[in-house]
Amino acid sequence: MDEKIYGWWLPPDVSVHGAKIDQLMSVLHWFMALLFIGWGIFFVYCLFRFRARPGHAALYTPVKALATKYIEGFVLVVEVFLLFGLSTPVWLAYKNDVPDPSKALHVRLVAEQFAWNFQYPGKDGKFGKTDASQIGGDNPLGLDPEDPAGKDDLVTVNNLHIPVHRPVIVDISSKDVIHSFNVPVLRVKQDTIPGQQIPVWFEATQPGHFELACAQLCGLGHYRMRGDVLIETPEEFAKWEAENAPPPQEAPAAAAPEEKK
Amino acid sequence: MSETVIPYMVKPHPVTGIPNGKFGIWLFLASEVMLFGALFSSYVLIRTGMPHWPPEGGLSSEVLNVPLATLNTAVLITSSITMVLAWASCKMGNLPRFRLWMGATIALAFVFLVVKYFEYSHKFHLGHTPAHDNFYAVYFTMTGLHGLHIVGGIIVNGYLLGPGTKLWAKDPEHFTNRVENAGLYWHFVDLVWIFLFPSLYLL
Amino acid sequence: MSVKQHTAATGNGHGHGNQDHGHHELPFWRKYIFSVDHKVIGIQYAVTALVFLFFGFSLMMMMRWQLAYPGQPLPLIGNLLGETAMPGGVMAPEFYNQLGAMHGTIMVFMGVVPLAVGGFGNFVVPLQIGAPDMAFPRLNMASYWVFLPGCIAMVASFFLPGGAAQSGWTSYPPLADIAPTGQTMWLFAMVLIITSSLLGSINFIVTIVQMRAKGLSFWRLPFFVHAQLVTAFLLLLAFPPLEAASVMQIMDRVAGTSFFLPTGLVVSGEPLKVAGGGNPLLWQHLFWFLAHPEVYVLILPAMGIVAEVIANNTRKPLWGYRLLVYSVVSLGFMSFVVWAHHMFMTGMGTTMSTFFQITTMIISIPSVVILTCFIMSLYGGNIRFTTPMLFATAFLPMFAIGGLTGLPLGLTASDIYLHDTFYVIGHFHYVVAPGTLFALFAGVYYWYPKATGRQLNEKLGKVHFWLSFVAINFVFMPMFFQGMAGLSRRLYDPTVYAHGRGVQALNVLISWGAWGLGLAQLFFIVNFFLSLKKGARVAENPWNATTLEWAAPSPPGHGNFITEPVVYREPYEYSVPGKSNDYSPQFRAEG
Amino acid sequence: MDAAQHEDVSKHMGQYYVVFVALLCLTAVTVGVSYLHLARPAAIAVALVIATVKAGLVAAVFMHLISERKVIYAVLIITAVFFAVLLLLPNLTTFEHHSGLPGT
Repeated sequence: MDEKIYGWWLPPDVSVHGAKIDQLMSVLHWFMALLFIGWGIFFVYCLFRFRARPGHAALYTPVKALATKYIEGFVLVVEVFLLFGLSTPVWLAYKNDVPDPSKALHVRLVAEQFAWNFQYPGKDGKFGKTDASQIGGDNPLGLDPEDPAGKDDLVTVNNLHIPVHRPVIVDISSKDVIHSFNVPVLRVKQDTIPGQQIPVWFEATQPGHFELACAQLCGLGHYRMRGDVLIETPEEFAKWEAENAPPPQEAPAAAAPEEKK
Repeated sequence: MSETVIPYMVKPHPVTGIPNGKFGIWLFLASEVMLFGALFSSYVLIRTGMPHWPPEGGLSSEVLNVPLATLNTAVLITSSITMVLAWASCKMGNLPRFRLWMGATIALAFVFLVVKYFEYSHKFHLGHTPAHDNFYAVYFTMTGLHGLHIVGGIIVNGYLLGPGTKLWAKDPEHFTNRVENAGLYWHFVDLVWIFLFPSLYLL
Repeated sequence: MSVKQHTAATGNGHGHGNQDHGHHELPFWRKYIFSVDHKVIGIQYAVTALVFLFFGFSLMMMMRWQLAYPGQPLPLIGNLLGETAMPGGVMAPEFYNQLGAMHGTIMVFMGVVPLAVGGFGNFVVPLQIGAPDMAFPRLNMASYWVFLPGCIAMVASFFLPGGAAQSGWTSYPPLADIAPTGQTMWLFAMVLIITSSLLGSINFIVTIVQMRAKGLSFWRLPFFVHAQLVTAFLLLLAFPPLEAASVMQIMDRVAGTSFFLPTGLVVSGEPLKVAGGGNPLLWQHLFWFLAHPEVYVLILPAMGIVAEVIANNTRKPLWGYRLLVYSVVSLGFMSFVVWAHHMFMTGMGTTMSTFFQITTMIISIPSVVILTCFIMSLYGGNIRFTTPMLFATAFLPMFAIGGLTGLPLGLTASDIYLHDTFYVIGHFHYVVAPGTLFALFAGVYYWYPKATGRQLNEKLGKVHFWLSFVAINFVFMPMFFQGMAGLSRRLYDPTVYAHGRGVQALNVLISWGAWGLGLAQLFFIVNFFLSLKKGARVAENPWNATTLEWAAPSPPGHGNFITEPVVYREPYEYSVPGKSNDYSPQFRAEG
Repeated sequence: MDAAQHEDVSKHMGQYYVVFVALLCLTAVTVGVSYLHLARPAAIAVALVIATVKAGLVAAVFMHLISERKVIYAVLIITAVFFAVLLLLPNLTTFEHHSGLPGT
């Protein structure tokens, strides 16, 4: 992982939808800076110009300040623009534009204290059934060994392998408490709510090794609930999938936990 | 040390038209509306999130004891009218009659609690504790909190019937105001039950 | 000090009973401990709150060591706190989470609100409206004596097995449902504190509506009283849902119900033995139904104080007084319908999130109006830079930063990135710490002479201000950069992450800023106690102010006013043309 | 107590008894209807309408809301608005959450 890409501002964006979020962020911060500086100059001017000193007296009649109305109007217009012009379209796309499921990679994520369990459907494209009663040390997801759809499923812990330039849908849930799936470079965040399965989707634009963080306090190990996001070329991804696919005769519970730690 | 005289303790404020106590009790009831409102809202949210209600099948009216609850509804409604009559007796200057009606109100409140006790103990006997499922969780939490309000009402009304009556000799109007305020609270407790009864037992 | 009730014939006026002043002295415990005097109760609240503010801040100063120097033993106190909390002098993650949860809880519920509402509200409101006391003095006393046991229970929970609450001040279930016993204590303590607030808010509303002095119409009320009235309504109507939620969480923890626990939970590899069927988001709705209005409970009284201090020190009427009142009322109303912007990342649908996004943008407009009014109040003034004024002026840019940085968090798209990062911490601390707390300090410096009859030392006050002002910006400004870098909040060790290591240098800076800020407070503490004995004595009206509290003696006796005050004019009649003085008090017929 | 008040109260006595009887009757009706096993929406509507009428009677007559002061109406209207918010928004949000997303 390249440490140098992380500085004091937004980390690089490697997602398709992230550019619009970054654009909103920069418009917002320019707007905030403009307001604050403009207003700060006037503020400091007032403090200096109207300081108490001999021979100076306060003005009883309130000044007619039409300018304030204009400024408030300007703020209102900008906010409406930010709201309907920039924020809402991005949000609606983020929530509603589901990628074509036939082209997308589908992954299930089940968070737990304090790890991220990913389940890939394997060649058949179907997730094996899971059942809480099957959960055990070597079967963190509770995969049902009887279900044929689960035989070729691939399970990883704390490692999300995804191909570049292909939409990924992650169905997010949790076993125990609320966590939050947060990949800063992908501009993606979604709380994992136990008892619910919530999908998010994204498409990476460049390969690389990045971080997955937990954003919601989930207990004493919250800080170390870190995962790796490995964005790979389609070839690399296919190779990884093939190498790690469970051997056909074995139960999926033995699916290789990741070697890269 | 001086005695601080608080204005409008007894007489109504010329603009608002009410004394402090009455305003205070209404504000308190407003907060109670939000308290029970939150519970009702939670009830709806949890119930609509479940495939069956009660979760183990059947109907609420079969799982809970409707005849006893109907009896309790009648008991609370009756205690509301006795409360009104107690206040009206004060208003008409008849302290003995106040004692009679207030006594009846408190007695009815005890009847309510006794019936509730039988309901609860039957449920516990069957192993239907709050932990059994969310149906019983909602049932016990809401009726339990309402029951606590009944207990609170008994304490307030008991005070007015017992040591509180001394105020009658000094300042009957002030005493009547207190009875009125206690009554407002008591009717509110009745009112909550009027909603609890159908939503928990009948629907 | 019995509270004598009005009897029939005399009931219609304001009777301020100072007639038999000094007849008999009350025993100490009735006068200073179980007192029904609003001023004593106000001071009790204020002192308790200040103690807890410093305590809560100390918890954070300990956490700042772990954040700046992760894994290194804490110097000096590391070995004092026992092996469970500090194995080998190094803070344990559980203990870090306890400190975090308690810092938030203490600062909000036991520090800022009791100081702003319980302290200043109790002490100042009856004086400013010309009332002899609160409408229900005994209820007022009860309110404090419910509050204090709640606070003690909260702090005592550190000594329970498993320690204090450690699921954040927000106490989200299921984490809070399965947390150690400290969480149950937290819930019980919250129920007590909530009850105390409810009693207090009823008292405030009745007092303000019923007990204003003759001539004091609503449009003549000081802005501080308007702010307190709106605040009281927020407390009255927003707190009960949290009380209900607390009861449900207590049931979950004690009686084994599943209000917040869905079916099929597996904790540490073992299925949780509960019925299930609940919804963890229910807690979040009820919690934020309180906690968003709570933000305005924190900020509105602060704005009230700032308005008083600015009007007094610019020596001119507040600019847009009515506009300010309308803004405060609309803030109060709107604050009830924005709460779910705290929940954008919980998987809300787009209709409701858009609704909450719109309401959130709407609520920013009255805030902008209020800020504009305050700045325009400076324009044309004759500004005295007294210590309270320094704190009040500093409030404006600090609140502006806090408010502006709320924008990216209120917009759903940018919230995707910034939600639950340090950006959020920076944002709300700018509102509450250099915002509200500075305003509260302004209030302490402004009303201390009224409460004690002596002035706080101006030199020490100015040192306190400048050191605090510089230090506090070192604490909170870097957090925006950490947030932009994507660093999650509530991390015991941020250097686990590469993007955390990128901003670790800022953590060191913040920590030293925080410790500097801690040192700066020593000037305040010394000043506070020193001035009790050595401060310059003052008469009724040391600041040449116009509102009613300055008509009473300093400190006011029981029953407050020597003669019943009558109000003749608007609250901020400063520098009226043609008058010999630059202030025309409300209470003087001839200005 | 002056005579006017006296009269005022006794004038209302009849009203109190009428309301009392009405409340008992409505209780009987709501229990009776529950035995008809109406369709869910109808059952909810009937039960809530009857409960609201009963609550209205208690509030209007026993709690004298029918002729109360403006300041109390104001407090209650504010409360009613926020009560509605409290009841509606969490449930609407949850409802949309459960129904509006693919894959849930």
